[in-house]
Amino acid sequence: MTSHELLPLALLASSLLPGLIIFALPETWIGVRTFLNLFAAITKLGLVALLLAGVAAGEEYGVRYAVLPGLELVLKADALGMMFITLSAILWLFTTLYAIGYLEGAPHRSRFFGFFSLCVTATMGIALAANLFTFFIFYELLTLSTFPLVVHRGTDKAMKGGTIYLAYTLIGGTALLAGIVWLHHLLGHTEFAHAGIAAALGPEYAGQLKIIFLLLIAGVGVKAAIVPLHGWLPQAMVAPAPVSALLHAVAVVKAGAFGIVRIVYEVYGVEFAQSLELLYPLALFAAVTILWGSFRALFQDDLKKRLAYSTVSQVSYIALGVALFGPIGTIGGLVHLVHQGIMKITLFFCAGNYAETLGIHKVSEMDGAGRRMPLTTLAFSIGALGMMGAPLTAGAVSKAWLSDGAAAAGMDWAIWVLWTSSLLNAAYFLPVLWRAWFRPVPPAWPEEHIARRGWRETAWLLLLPPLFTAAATLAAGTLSDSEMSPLAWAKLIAEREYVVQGAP
Amino acid sequence: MKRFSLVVLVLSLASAFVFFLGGAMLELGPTAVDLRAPVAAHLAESGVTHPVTAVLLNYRGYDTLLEIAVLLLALLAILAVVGEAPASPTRAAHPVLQALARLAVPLMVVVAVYLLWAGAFRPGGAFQAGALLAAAAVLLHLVGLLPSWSRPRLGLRIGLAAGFALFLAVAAGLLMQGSLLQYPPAAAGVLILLIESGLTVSLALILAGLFLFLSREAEA
Amino acid sequence: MIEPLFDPLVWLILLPLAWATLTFVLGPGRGAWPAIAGLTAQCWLAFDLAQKVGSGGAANHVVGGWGAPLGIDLAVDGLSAAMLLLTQTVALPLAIYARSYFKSDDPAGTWFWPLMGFLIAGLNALFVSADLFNLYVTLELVGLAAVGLVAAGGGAQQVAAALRYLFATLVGSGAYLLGVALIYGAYGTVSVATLLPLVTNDAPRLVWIASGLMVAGLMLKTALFPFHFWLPPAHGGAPAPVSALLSALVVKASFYLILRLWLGPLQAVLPAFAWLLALLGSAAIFWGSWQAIRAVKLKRLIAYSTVAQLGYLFLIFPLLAAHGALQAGVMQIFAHGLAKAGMFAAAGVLIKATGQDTVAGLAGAVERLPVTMFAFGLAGMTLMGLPPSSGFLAKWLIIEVAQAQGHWIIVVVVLAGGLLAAVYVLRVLRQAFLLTPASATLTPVPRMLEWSAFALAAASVLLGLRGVELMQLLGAMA
Amino acid sequence: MSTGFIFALTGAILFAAGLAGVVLIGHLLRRILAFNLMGSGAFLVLVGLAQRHDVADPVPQAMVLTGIVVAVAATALALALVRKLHALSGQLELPDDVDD
Repeated sequence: MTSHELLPLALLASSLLPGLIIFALPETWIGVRTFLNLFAAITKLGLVALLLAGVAAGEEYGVRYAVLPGLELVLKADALGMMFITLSAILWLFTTLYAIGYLEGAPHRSRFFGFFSLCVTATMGIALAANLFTFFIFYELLTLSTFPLVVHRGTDKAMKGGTIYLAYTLIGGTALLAGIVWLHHLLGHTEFAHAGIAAALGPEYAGQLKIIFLLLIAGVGVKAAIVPLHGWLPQAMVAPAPVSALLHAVAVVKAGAFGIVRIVYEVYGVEFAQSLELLYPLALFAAVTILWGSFRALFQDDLKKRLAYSTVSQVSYIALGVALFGPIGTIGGLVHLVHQGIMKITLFFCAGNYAETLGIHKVSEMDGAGRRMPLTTLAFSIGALGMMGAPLTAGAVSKAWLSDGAAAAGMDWAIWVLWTSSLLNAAYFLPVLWRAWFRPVPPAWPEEHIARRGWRETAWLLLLPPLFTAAATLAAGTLSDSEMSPLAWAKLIAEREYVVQGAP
Repeated sequence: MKRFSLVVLVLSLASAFVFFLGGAMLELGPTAVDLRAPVAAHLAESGVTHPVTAVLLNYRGYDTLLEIAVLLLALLAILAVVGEAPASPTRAAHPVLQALARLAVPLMVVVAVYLLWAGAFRPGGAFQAGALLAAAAVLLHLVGLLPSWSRPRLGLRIGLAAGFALFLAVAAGLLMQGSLLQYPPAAAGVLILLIESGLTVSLALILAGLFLFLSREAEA
Repeated sequence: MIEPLFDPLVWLILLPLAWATLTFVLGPGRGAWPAIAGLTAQCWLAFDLAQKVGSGGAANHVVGGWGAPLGIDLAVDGLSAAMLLLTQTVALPLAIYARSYFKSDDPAGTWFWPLMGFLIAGLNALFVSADLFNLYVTLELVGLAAVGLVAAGGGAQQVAAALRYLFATLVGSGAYLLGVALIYGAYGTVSVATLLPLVTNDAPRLVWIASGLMVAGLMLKTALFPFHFWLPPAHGGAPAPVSALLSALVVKASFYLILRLWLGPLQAVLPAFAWLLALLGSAAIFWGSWQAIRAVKLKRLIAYSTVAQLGYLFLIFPLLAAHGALQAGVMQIFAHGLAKAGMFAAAGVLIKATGQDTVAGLAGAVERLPVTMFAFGLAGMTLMGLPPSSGFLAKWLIIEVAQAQGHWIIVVVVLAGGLLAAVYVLRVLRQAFLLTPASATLTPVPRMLEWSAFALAAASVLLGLRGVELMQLLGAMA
Repeated sequence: MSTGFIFALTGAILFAAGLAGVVLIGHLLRRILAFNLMGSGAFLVLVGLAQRHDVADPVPQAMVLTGIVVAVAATALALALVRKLHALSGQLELPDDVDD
């Protein structure tokens, strides 16, 4: 086995093996577990760096393995996958740090971190998958490994949220499977390729391909929380904060969005999808989701639910970018995949901090929180402003490219959608900020768990991750022209997608 | 009413079944394969002269091997079902009955030995002999001369299993001839008699056991 | 050419018969080690045989040296080698499990080892027999051993379940036997190989009746809807190792025989019944799943799940003409065999440890018995057909074959069945993830119980990552 | 119509009657008898049909002998179970199957 085959496998193993070991660890071996968690996360980052350098230089990393005759598991590290992998690996490190602080003294940590590692492994697999079959395997593994995390608290409410989550995702998975098998039957394989593979079939298959597209997008659309398939996401908010952060910023919703990207670009091919008139309805659904999510967020008093509806809305920016025919929209969609991840995880970290430190769960309890927890609230503000698309933040970059993409594709109505969404974002985030910074401190917090010690308004493991990701939000916004920025990488991907096809 | 319609339904289905089956039987012509000729042709090599015994213990001896396994298994299953029960006292029957039984049993044993020996050339064989011996045991039990059996002790277990074990060992040993239960024609007669003798003892014990292990619980 | 003295095919029958007899002589409750040693050797033999069949193709063993139709032939091809492999690999971990499960004073375990030996011998003999009447004897061997195992040491409920099962299995083999009698009447032979060229499309009416009787009898023994009534009490009421053996292996034996007749001597006749069987299979999936969703007791739930999962097997019949359907069926047999054995084993641990036999009594099981619940979850994954389990491969294969032939209805049934399975599996998991109630007690259980359940469940998932060899083995068909 | 055929037809009738009995009769001992009727029917068909034209064929006769032993074994087990059920519950009919 060459190193080019080994590296993708090592990337999976770097979270799978520690995860399996952690399952077996006794609850009280805190030191060993923490060491394993961090060692794994850092090893993974090292592997990601190696792969990134290689992929940028045009190296090919991949491995195949036959499960059944004619049915192969194929892993490949390409530019698009690496984007998702890098995002996941970095945020995994932060979320792990955060979770160690968050769960201090809580029961069942071995189970938690074990499944947590499995989630990350599944996410890596989704990014590395080089055909729909492999994609589906990791996609369903992700569903399964997140369920124990959602119901981690073991309460009736947690069970309800977990059950709804599974009901949506398993039904979605069934649709996805039907589509994949159908396509596999027609083509004999489902391997991703830059120009797409579906175009190889003659025009007489157009009808079937449309139905398959619907099945596939419905399947991944559940995880991407496209309206009307979004109902599970607000319910899954019963999970502990690190899980919400991971679910909403990195693993689950992004897996769905990433699936949309793969299906449109590398299964159908963006031109072929356009010729089948599939992109316009997709854009329409994305637009409806963007508006509906933002609208619903307005009325949520529960902070995490408000963030959840915000996620519903924001993830569809990616779908919208994909559906805008042309490289500029593509770049906007892809870069938002990263940017939304960084911003949303910041917000969830902060929401977790409010709850863990002061017992604040609701927007109406936020009064004066900024004075008691200025650093957390600063990070929260940066994330929220980024979501609105304020200048200097990562959100501004995404929105600019998406708007330009909409204009270039001749879909001017999409620009209006984006603007309306920004206004709605402001309408549901600004009151929160206003309460936190400008309302007086109440006589008592709902439930103060952690006392202030000097500049440390809460445990430092809870404080540092949001500060880092908030800084990253600003960096991605201000340094977007640098060669190392997500934007530069998104451009590279778009170049590869469109150059191969010789389109615009 | 419901019950009545069920009865009518089942009975009419059964009649229809017989009707169709009988009709279909009448349509049959001669069979494509006729085994009577090969059975007779190989009789000399089979070690016995009675064709049914040849089929039972040689041509299709493997069926018989498994059949004995089924019988031993049934006894085992019964032991597992009835479980432990205290040994029950035996009721003595009328002296005349007892005296009759004492007379009959030796006769039955003699007839059993004859049946075993006769199996090679006319109807008879281990199963018939064993059944007769078992009947003798049941008779003795009924007149109060043989107690019911409780948990089988080692000696009885060996006796129950020995016939089957012997058959199995011979079958396996004959693998050296080329395949399972492939008797060399010269030794076939002796080997079959050996197996049949072993089987007679074990079959008698098993069949008696089917009765004697069961009977104790009713008395208890 | 296989050296006859060491022909694994024959030893796979002789060895379990030998250790069954030995453990009987050893006496009540004894014999775990001879059984485990014998099964270990059988595992090796089954692998050896599978390898030989895979490379050298189908093989025969002419019992008695006479040859069919006068004598009885044993025949092994890819399908039977696969079944033998499954039987030995499921039975060995279950034997290890049973050794820890039955305490020395447990009346249910008194004669467990010889009964299990005869059961395994009967199964192995059934898989390789090429003679319709000999198959009847093996069917009875399997059936009586299974009934004995269900009834052993049980109370009134369990004895009643065993009786119900006994009547079902006897009527089933009775119908099969009448079919065999009619076939003998029509052709003068019951040898599979001899019958193969004789039975044609224009066979006499009697042969059609015979085929119907044989298949109906075997359906009853396989507990295909609506003949499933006997299965839930029998499988749900027996001790856990017995339930596992029965659900994983015994019901598969009669299914295997239907498949054998279908692909072999009755191939000209049976396809006429294809859609009827598929229809009943679909009904089994829906009815079994629905009953599992409603079941109160944990083992009842699992037993109804068996009814449902057996339904999938019957969906392959309308597809058998095309390549891939047999593969799908065998993959499902393996998936369900391993997963259901693991699941019943896990349920046995849960019931032993918590003292509760209802689904509702499982609250807190994840906290207190994590290994067992993990095993249950993995087995559940296979039953739901989620990747990367073998159940997923089975689902994939059957959907693909059905799609290729345009039988959309089968695709829909399979996908819906997967979702229903998710409902009843999650019913259990959801309950187990709840916090432990204060009143709960926990009896310690031997670790070997937990880990043998885990090994079976894990195997059902891992097979999903390596199905190539199994599929290649099926390429070696007679 | 040969004697063999008459045997076979009788066998068919016995089988059908036995099957109807197993389905309809609740009393367990009678049900066991009904099952034995079924078995005997099948044996008669096996032997009768094979000799429908002329002299006897030893192969089905041997098969029937095997079959009889198997039937004896099955009957013994069934009787043991019925007695056990009777000892435990005092019933000679199967109770309803309940999941509680």
